[in-house]
Amino acid sequence: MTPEQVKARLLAVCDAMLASEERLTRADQAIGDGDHGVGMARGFSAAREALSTKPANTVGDPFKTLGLAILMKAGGASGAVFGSFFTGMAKPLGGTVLDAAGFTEALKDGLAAVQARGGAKAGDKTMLDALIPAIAAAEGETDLQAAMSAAAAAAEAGAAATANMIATTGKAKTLGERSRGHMDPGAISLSIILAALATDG
Amino acid sequence: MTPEQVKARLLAVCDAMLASEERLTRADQAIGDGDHGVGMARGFSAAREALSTKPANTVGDPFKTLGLAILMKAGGASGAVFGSFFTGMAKPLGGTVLDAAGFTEALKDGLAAVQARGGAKAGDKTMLDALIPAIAAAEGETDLQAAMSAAAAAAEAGAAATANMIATTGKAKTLGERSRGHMDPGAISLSIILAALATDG
Amino acid sequence: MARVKKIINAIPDLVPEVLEGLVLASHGDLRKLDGADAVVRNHIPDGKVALLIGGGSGHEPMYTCYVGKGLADGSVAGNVFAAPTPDIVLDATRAVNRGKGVIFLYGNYAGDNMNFDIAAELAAAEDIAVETIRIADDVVTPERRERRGIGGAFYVVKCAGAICDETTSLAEAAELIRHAEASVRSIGVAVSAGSLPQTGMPTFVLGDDEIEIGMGAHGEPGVERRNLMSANALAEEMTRLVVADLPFRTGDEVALMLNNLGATTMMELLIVNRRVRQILADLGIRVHRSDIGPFFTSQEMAGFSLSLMKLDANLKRWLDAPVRSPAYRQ
Amino acid sequence: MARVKKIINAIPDLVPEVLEGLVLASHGDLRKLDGADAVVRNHIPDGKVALLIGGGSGHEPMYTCYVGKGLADGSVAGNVFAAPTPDIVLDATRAVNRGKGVIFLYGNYAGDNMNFDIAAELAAAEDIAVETIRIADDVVTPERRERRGIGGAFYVVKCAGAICDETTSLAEAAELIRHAEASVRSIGVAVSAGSLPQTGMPTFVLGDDEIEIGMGAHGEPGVERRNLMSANALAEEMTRLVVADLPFRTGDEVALMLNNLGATTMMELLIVNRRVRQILADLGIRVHRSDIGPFFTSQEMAGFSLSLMKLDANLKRWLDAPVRSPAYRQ
Ligand SMILES: Nc1ncnc2c1ncn2[C@@H]1O[C@H](COP(=O)(O)OP(=O)(O)O)[C@@H](O)[C@H]1O
Ligand SMILES: Nc1ncnc2c1ncn2[C@@H]1O[C@H](COP(=O)(O)OP(=O)(O)O)[C@@H](O)[C@H]1O
Ligand SMILES: [Mg+2]
Ligand SMILES: [Mg+2]
Ligand SMILES: [Mg+2]
Ligand SMILES: [Mg+2]
Repeated sequence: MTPEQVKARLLAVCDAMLASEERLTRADQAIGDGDHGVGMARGFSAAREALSTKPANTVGDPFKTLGLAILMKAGGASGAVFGSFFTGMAKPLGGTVLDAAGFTEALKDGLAAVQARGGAKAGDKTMLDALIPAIAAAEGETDLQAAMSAAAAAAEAGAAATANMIATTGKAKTLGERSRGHMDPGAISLSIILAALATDG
Repeated sequence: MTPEQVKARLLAVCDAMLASEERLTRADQAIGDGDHGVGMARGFSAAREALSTKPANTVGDPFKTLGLAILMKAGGASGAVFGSFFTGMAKPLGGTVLDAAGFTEALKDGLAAVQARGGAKAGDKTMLDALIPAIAAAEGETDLQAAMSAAAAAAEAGAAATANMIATTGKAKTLGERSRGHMDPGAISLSIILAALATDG
Repeated sequence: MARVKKIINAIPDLVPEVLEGLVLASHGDLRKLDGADAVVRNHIPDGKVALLIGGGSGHEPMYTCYVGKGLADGSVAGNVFAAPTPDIVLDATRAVNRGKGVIFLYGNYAGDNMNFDIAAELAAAEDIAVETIRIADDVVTPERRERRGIGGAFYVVKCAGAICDETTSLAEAAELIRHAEASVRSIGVAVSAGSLPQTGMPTFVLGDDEIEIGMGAHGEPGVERRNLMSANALAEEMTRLVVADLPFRTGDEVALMLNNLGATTMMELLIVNRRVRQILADLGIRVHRSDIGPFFTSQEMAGFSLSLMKLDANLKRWLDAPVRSPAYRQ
Repeated sequence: MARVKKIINAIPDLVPEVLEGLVLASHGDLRKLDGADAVVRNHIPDGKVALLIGGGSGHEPMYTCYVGKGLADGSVAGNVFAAPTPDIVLDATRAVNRGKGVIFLYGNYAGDNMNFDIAAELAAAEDIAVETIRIADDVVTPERRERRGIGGAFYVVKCAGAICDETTSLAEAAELIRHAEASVRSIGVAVSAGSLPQTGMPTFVLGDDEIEIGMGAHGEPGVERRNLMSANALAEEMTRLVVADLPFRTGDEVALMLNNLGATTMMELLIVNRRVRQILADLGIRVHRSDIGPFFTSQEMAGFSLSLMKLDANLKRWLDAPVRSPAYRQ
């Protein structure tokens, strides 16, 4: 993929996230404070605008542009988490071609950035529980499109599995045991993001 | 009636009022702030104690003792109103015999004291609407017991008639139009007081 | 309907325990009178005109928490929403009198008027001179004499405290306090009811979407029941009613109070403040100071009152004079 | 369930309108940054170590109303109960910096920590030195590092304001503020829920007779749900948990705060104060000052938090230093 192709996919990610605002609101109302949809909408609409205007010289540039906009505009815990995720992904992508290995590398750097930022770990009922299986699934693939599709499928399964977990981090901690039975809002967001990224539109 | 007989009747008034606390509470809850029963109980139990210990040299003395105790201990609007009523009644009763004329005179002075204190008039939905008809009824009688009984009957009818009035004074003003359909708590109190006073126990 | 949960002990101990807690929060400035629900300052200068305030409990910090240096010398507390009895007022009158007489300053309610008047007569019999000033700032009732005392009472108490510190004549102090009282206008709005701790029941009921503009501190009727409206629309209506009453005019300088009746948030009051200030600016009315917070509450009633005090050089000096009390320092 | 009625305008304007109302109430002391939900002082002395506080909105007067002389130099406001974004924190950091660097002081919550940290990194890239202090006074969580910031935050902000006025080194100021922060312990109790203005819905549900000791400012879990108990019993349990934590000992001198979470009455807090003071007296712990009122609210949540700060000569001086802010004068 070229920098322009990556940019096009990330614009589609923005559209997918904006279209999911209500679903994310409902998910956060169930176990958090109900602001995840609003925050993500704020972040991804700022990101959409930034992507449309900023140049993409490397395949990492669009990820960085997206990440910075979310970091700056989304607010809440998820603004920092998803912003750090995308700026983290940008780091290894200094070249002009995105391949399967680069994609997997980028996901790993995104994971590292999120963990450095927030200190959460697998099983805490966060977006990490969608991200970690996505990385594992991408790792086996040599074709970029196949890697993206595998990551998306694994993220969706991972997000579904968060319903059985108890929140231990962030505002959802509010509910403790009461959070069981509901999927984590941030994990849902990550699965929507990876699904849109994998869609050859 | 002698001063000692008056005192005995007023002790009976105290008992009757103390026994009516719940009824008065409910009446004030319906159209006021619900504290009339508590306030009257506070006042009449202090009055009971004062009556038992203070000497009664004139037929006015027990009225004055009762009135001062209520003035000092009942609180709220009704403490001032009923306290002034009884201390007002004491004024013309400097002698040692209570007769029908003296009783009627005392009720009139009680009325004057209440009006001087509170400025309410007939039809404002207060204890005055039981007191004013009571005075009119006593006025025709020459026998003390008959005057007392007539006053009591008229007060009861007057209190019943307050149900059709709209409160314009004091806390029951809170409800305005909403006060219609409920008897005035203070008018109920006055009818209880005059009934007990008229009871040859 | 479920009882409103209150953090209290036995009901008969309610008011005395509140006063004991207040005295402890005063760090030696105040004491409670023995056997009477009244608090007084420990150090009232000799020859000072004494200031006694009070009324029913349940509106804290008004009145009892406003005793201290630069404020009142004493306060008497009735039961919740009930006037105090004359014996307590008399006890407190004796305790605060320093030979120059005592100002009785309180809200204009039938029960309070009668009980304080009786105490004034009893005090007169003991040769203690008393001057009475009734606070009647609520613009809702047409006749000034019949108006209720609401949030603006804080401004009158604040000025009265300063006046009694600088004046040594009872009559002069009373005249100056009457001027302060006559300079304040207020209106309230109720959004949801507070409850009586004795019963745990709300003192009135508003519909799910209803508010009442002009409702009094105990649920007395206001101007009219209305549907919940925007903060801006509400600010406009309330400001209009208050400004028209004195009336306040272009060039006037005022103090502006937004008094939290209990459960309304500071966010809401600041949003209202924004619009009120825009309106006053449009009218050419300058705001010298703002007081936003709980000054005169009605248990956990939601809603607020808006007060304006028309200022002159004296009123400004009195409002801004330093004070120290458990509820208010400046 | 009926929506809780709030006096507001359009939801997207909520926070900016609150800040505009606040600026108007500051009478020239504060200004709002253009296009950012942050307020800063108009007159920050050159060479001063700057103090920036902030967090989610909805806890007013905390944080935004505590900007002013002797308090913070600026405050950033997120949406209700949501951390502010790094760009706003960065804007405010630039606006308050007077060349000596900026202290970030805020409550220890995941969202705030991450967003302030990002801003600190961005500030470092612009050569603005930043020191971060997270307030973690709530004794409920066993690990100090994971504790939440609740009512005691006011004492830390108050001391930090005084410290930044008398110290000219960023590192020294940070060290002194860390000492202040380490000296405060708090616990809350929730009696009924507050609601989010965005949704009008309560943020949690308690049974008709239930309270939760230790519940956090957004409804985070506490020690346990209990039946409503007497004020005395509640005061005993909460005081015990706070005293045992530092621990506070015989001979200690403390500041005592009873912070109204929103809809609790001053009567209730004074009744609690009475019992807390008795217990502290029994333990030989002296109370230097009392602060009773709404300092850190959670919308119209009913309940309160109890905080103790262990004092030394410095902390006393800093707590008692004069301040002027829209919500607090002393
Ligand atoms: N430390 C963390 N690491 C990873 N993800 C996190 C962390 N904290 C929160 N999240 C994610 O953020 C989501 C909540 O986002 P949002 O509701 O926007 O923020 P807030 O919790 O501040 O209201 C959670 O569902 C979770 O997936
Ligand atoms: N000005 C008045 N004149 C005569 N009676 C009055 C007056 N004001 C109040 N009352 C009587 O007092 C009663 C209310 O007493 P109570 O409930 O004890 O006092 P409050 O109104 O202070 O709560 C009313 O029912 C009325 O009969
Ligand atoms: Mg959320
Ligand atoms: Mg009553
Ligand atoms: Mg009453
Ligand atoms: Mg949030």
